Amino acid sequence: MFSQTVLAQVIVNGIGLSSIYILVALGFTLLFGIMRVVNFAHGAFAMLGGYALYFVYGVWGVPYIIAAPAAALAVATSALVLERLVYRHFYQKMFQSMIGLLGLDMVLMFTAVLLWNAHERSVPPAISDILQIGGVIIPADKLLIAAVAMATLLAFYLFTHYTRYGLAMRAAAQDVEIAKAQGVNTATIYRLAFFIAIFMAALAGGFYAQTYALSPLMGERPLMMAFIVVILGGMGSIPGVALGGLLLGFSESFLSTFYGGSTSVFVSFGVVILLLIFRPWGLLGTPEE
Amino acid sequence: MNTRNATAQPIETLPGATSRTPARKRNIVAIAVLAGLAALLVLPLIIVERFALTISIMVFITAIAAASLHLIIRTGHISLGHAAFMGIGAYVSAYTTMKLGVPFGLAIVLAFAAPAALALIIGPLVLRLTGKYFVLVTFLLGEIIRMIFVEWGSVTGGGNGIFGVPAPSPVFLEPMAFYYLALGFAILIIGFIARILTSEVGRTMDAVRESEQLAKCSGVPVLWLKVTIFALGCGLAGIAGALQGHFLRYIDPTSFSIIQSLNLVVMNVIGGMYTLIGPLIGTVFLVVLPELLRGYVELQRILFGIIIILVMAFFPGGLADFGRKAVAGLGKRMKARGQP
Amino acid sequence: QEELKIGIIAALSGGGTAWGLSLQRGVQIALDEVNQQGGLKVAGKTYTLKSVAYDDQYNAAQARTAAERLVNQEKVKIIFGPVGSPGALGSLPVTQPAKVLQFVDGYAPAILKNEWKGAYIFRVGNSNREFAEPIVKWIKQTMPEIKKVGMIVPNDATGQAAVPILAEAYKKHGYEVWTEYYERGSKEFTPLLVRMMSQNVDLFELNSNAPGEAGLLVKQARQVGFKGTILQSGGAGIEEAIEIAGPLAEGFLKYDVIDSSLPQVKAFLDVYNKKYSGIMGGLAPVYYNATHIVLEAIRRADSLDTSKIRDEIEKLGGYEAPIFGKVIWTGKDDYGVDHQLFHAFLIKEVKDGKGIVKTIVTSQ
Amino acid sequence: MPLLTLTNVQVHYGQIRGTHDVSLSVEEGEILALVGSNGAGKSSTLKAILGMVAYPVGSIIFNGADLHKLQPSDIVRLGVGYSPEGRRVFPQLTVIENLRMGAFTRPAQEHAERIEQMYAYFPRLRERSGQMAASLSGGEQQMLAIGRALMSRPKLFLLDEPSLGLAPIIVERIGDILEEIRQTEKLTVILAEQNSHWAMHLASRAVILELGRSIKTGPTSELLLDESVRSAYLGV
Amino acid sequence: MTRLLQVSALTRRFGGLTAVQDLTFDVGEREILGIIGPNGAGKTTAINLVSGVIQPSGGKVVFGGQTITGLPAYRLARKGLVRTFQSTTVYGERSVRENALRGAYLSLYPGFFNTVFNSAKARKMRARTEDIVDELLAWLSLTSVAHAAAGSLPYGYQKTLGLAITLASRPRLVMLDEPVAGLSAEEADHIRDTILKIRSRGITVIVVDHNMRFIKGLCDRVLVMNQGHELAMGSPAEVLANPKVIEAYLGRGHAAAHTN
Ligand SMILES: Nc1ncnc2c1ncn2[C@@H]1O[C@H](COP(=O)(O)OP(=O)(O)OP(=O)(O)O)[C@@H](O)[C@H]1O
Ligand SMILES: Nc1ncnc2c1ncn2[C@@H]1O[C@H](COP(=O)(O)OP(=O)(O)OP(=O)(O)O)[C@@H](O)[C@H]1O
Ligand SMILES: CC(C)C[C@H](N)C(=O)O
Ligand SMILES: [Mg+2]
Ligand SMILES: [Mg+2]
Repeated sequence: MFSQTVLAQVIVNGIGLSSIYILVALGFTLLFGIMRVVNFAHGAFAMLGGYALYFVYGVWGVPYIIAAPAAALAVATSALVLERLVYRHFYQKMFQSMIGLLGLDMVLMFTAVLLWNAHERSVPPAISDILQIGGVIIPADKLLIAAVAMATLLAFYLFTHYTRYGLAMRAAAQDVEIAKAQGVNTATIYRLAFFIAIFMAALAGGFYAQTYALSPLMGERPLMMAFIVVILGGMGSIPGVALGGLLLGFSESFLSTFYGGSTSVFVSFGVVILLLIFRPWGLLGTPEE
Repeated sequence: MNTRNATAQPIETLPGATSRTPARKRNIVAIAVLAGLAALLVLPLIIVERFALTISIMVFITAIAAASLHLIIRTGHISLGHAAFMGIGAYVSAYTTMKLGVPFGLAIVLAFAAPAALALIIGPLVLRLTGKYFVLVTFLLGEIIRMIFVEWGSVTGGGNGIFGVPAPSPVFLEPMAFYYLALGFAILIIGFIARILTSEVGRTMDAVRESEQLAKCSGVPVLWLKVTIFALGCGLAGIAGALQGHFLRYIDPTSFSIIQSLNLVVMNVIGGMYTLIGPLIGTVFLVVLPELLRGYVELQRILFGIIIILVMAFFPGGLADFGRKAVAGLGKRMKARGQP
Repeated sequence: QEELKIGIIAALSGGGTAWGLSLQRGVQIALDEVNQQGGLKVAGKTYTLKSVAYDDQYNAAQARTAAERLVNQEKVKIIFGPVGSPGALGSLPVTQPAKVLQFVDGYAPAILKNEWKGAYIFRVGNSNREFAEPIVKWIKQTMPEIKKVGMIVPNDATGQAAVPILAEAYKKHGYEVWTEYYERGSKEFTPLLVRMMSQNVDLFELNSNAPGEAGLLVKQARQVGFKGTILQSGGAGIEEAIEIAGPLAEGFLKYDVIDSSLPQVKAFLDVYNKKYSGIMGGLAPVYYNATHIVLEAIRRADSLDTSKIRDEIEKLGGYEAPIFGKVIWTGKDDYGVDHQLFHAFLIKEVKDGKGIVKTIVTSQ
Repeated sequence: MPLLTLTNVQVHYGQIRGTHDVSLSVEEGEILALVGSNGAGKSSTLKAILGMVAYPVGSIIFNGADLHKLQPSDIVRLGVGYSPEGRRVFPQLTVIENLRMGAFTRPAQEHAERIEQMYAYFPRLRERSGQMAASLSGGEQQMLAIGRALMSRPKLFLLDEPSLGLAPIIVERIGDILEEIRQTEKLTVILAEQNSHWAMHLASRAVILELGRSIKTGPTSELLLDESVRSAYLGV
Repeated sequence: MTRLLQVSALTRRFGGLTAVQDLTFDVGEREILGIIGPNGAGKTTAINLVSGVIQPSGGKVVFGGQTITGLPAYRLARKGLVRTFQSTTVYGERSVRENALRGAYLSLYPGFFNTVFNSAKARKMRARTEDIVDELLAWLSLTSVAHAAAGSLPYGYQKTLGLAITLASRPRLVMLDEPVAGLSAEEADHIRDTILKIRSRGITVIVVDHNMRFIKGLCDRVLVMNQGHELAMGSPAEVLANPKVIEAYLGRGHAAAHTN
């Protein structure tokens, strides 16, 4: 069972899983970190990203390179309406946001059911090549996703740590009033962060729908994974998201290959609990007062 | 000294902030509670419709669960795995009555003891975690417990659950009888919780939630207190689970999943998190509202979602808070009218 | 004209939404048909049929309240659904003592085998008991080279109820069977598939997976290089699986319930596609069929008394139902009561992205 | 013409009034002390200038511009720097990031030089430059808050209780620093202080607030001799 | 004179930084000890170590003859050792009286079952505690604001309330971190008088502050810390005249009475 090709396969699968988790979790952590909003509708935006890609790429046949970002952009832009209508009531209100956005999640999900029915569909693959390197089988689309995840992660880190607006976002996350007193227009910052977060969710949702399947309820699992990854890594920490995503992706791949599906869930949930008991503020998070 | 007093601005007195509730207000509350209970007692005699009874029974059972979660929330921890503890109670009581022939009364005691014991064991570990970390860990714990319900087929019946859980006694096959049973349990348990919250224990719980450090410095054994309350809350949830099992006569893992846990949290937040009336209002809201919407088939979830958004956006303190403000506003207006 | 309310309990939210919607639509199309023809005549009166659909969120407690409301408030005598064991088992304690007829689909044996002896409940779709045996026999005949079977199973009520029966059938015919359970909702099966492939299975059996998952399993199995046969016994709706697996679905064999080349099926499909968009779920024809069976029984009983209708339903054997043809009731041996519909089914093979009928299995 | 003029400003926090009637003006390049006991409205006045609280009554004119309708972020851009009461550094940003936040409205190429200047004023900050602000001692955080506000090269500097929690030697240093910047950059300062001794000695003029009203204004040299001021605010 | 608190060789490191190093001092019964020193000298850290809020890397703390090193804060509170925090800490949304009652947890709490079932014992204890607390509020001139929300009070009142919460637990030793920071000269005097009154009840006090006028008028002895070490120790007059202290802490302008 522990042959080299199987092991290599485990690693390939681990990378694929981790990439998706990281992509979904990034936007989630951004919203939480900056606006203290627990975006339980995050999965729904991923779902909308899936449908957007389905139409832009699958139905209208726009070239993939343009279609993928354009679909996410479309979702993020139209989501700005929801920012005005819904989200702004929930900034800096953790519990209220959690419940209120659960409501939004329901609204989006079941509107999608009304519009597009509950059945599953597929988004045509961007590249359907299957590479085979020394017995290890690598679907090329997984490589693409891994590359995008890595690039996004890096861009994200650089943005929040080395640009003015990134820094301002983090500052606003900690003390809105004082951030304003430094000349930061927080309404703009919020809208920017919201836009980026939804863009990422929609992008990730597109990939997710493409790799797996598209349906109105498809967002639930990515949402759950994002929730775990983000808290495990330490709320608001970008390297934490990377580490949490890798840990979860690889343990799922490894454990389910060698010990089966249920064991995998038991063990990886158990491990997350233990990790948090020993590091109560997440792997790379900072303890708060 | 004189400048100090002179500069002090008019100081706002918070309602409920005083430690001794004024006797008049206490009387009003007592009368309201008694009137409510009396109404609940005669209700089945007026409305004999079985459906209304069923809904009422579910409200009572769910209210017990939501109030038991409220107890934990009052120490500053939101558990997202509470339904799993309900489930433990349900399975323990179903198993012991069906397989071991234990009488209902004892089964209820066991349904309390089992989840409480588990909570006592894990409490000291997980209650060190703050806020969202506790939320995540209880979520994962709840899922693990649910997965045990699914996997441990020989005892739990696996995914297909246990069908034919007996009624507490044949009398209780009649919804009317079960109504009074559930009502009795709800009064006892929620009354007990109310008692805790208004006693020194409750005062200390509020202190711990508002400033753990300050409470510690006053000598409060914070962890010990939290563990006790957590165990108590989980145990009471177990009773609610057991009642649900004996009422529906069927239990399965989907009844105790994250969705149910989340519902219990929603009830607390929608109703108002920091007053016991909150989860009770929330329970009625969450059990009854879907009934009103049930007929809208494909639209019902959308309407339900919109209502939740509206409530949370415009009454962030929950419906209880809204109610209090409305009453206060009304009182003020009436007083104003009374003045020349 | 009077109105006759027909109850529907279906998952319209939560995990079983796709099933619930197709159930509701199947029933609705049948009712619409009757109404267009002037309604249902019973005991000299003509009734317009009106459906009242309530959501059970694929959950026992909700199914219970929905049933309670349909039975005691809406006063319906006939309920279609729910689909899935939790809802079905949750609603029984309400419908059976009240003598309300219920037509469910869900694999748990307790649905028919219970303290009421299945008095007023019928299962209107094949369950594994009905089709496992014939399928295994067919495999044995057509693909003698297959020795070992692998199954990846959702760890929920459906999987746990269906797979033991299926595995037993395979073992009885001398096959080696490897099974692995996964948590409902997972989408990445590659690790499990890698695990399965190291067992050298010849036949990958998709059993009771929902169509979407079945499609994903096919796709991912081919992507990791599985070369053997893939077959699904059970579940309904091959189109959805093809949609998900795309070109990788070629050669996939699947149990199905409708043969769209038959004229009466085609007619139904036309109506469905006119009324609803998207791919049709497999339960729509099952419930369209069931509704017609029930309405026919009412006509024959010429009464709205549920006991009389039930007796007529039981006697309906041989009636030509619109989708599945001749009605056959079975189940006495397994459940103690003949309330299980046995209907003809097909095995289809995917060729050029279409499900082509490979064989039709009628009765043993 | 004064750099800043407040006329009859009345600050509201919902129902509660923060100030009732504050009028004052500041000339370019001067240090003005705002003196008053607890709750007199010193902080509220500073927050009103920055646009952080509502003042339905009154007007504030800075450098010829009416600040009434402006957002805090715009007012900062006009050249107002603010060091809040109670420090309020960004706890999860490092010391150097806090400083860079202070220069949010300034072009990036200026930052390095200005940061060096702050380090020279407060060497302790240089030692702690990579540390999270939350782990600084109380006084270190106060230095950081002042440094952060100076990063934006303000024309007008609003300092709320800067001496709070600082060692006497640092309080003294802050006086020197303010004086130095006042001379090199023509900085104008409004200093709200409980430590009236220090404030009155540092400032050239003072405004006395009582019960949310500005009741006295004048050169500190005169006020220091005023008997009522001495007994009420200097504890002598 | 028995030494109520003995601290020896107390050390605490944060990563590479040693915030408190080999600190040794003691406090006698009914003494008022001041701790002063430059910002970041380790004063707050020292108090955190003694009061069990953080754990020491080394050293020993003996209180009333018992070693208490590293015990959690609530255990120390039961032994009579209580502290306040550098920023005001009150339960902002609660009434003043409720705040004080919460501070009285130790004497108020008659056990879980007694309180939940409101036994005679619980009622008696409650009545007694309420009397004690009311007396305490009167003594600290807080009665007039007893029913106001603590957070809405002026800063000076909040500081006094902080003291009331501490006293409600009937401590033997209280440690106060910057009790007069942000208070006017007059208010500082008021707090000073209150602390002297507290001492007159037999309570020992350790106080950290940067207000020299306050320290001078209050303390029996003063410990000066610098970079985690002891720099000087002695009577206020001695210490404030010490050139090392002037250089590191007070500054040359000290004589100009810039501190209030
Ligand atoms: N956020 C707020 N909400 C409600 N009232 C407030 C708020 N901030 C200040 N106040 C009230 O406004 C009045 C003036 O307060 P302000 O903080 O301006 O006084 P101050 O002179 O700065 O006092 P201190 O010396 O204590 O800082 C006080 O009565 C205070 O209670
Ligand atoms: N958690 C921590 N991590 C890293 N360094 C810390 C931590 N806590 C304190 N320090 C450092 O330890 C030193 C001593 O801090 P402490 O708070 O004890 O000073 P202090 O004497 O109370 O100063 P102040 O008078 O300014 O309040 C400071 O330099 C501070 O930066
Ligand atoms: C026919 C199927 C949709 C039934 C369902 N899978 C169940 O038992 O539970
Ligand atoms: Mg102030
Ligand atoms: Mg300090």
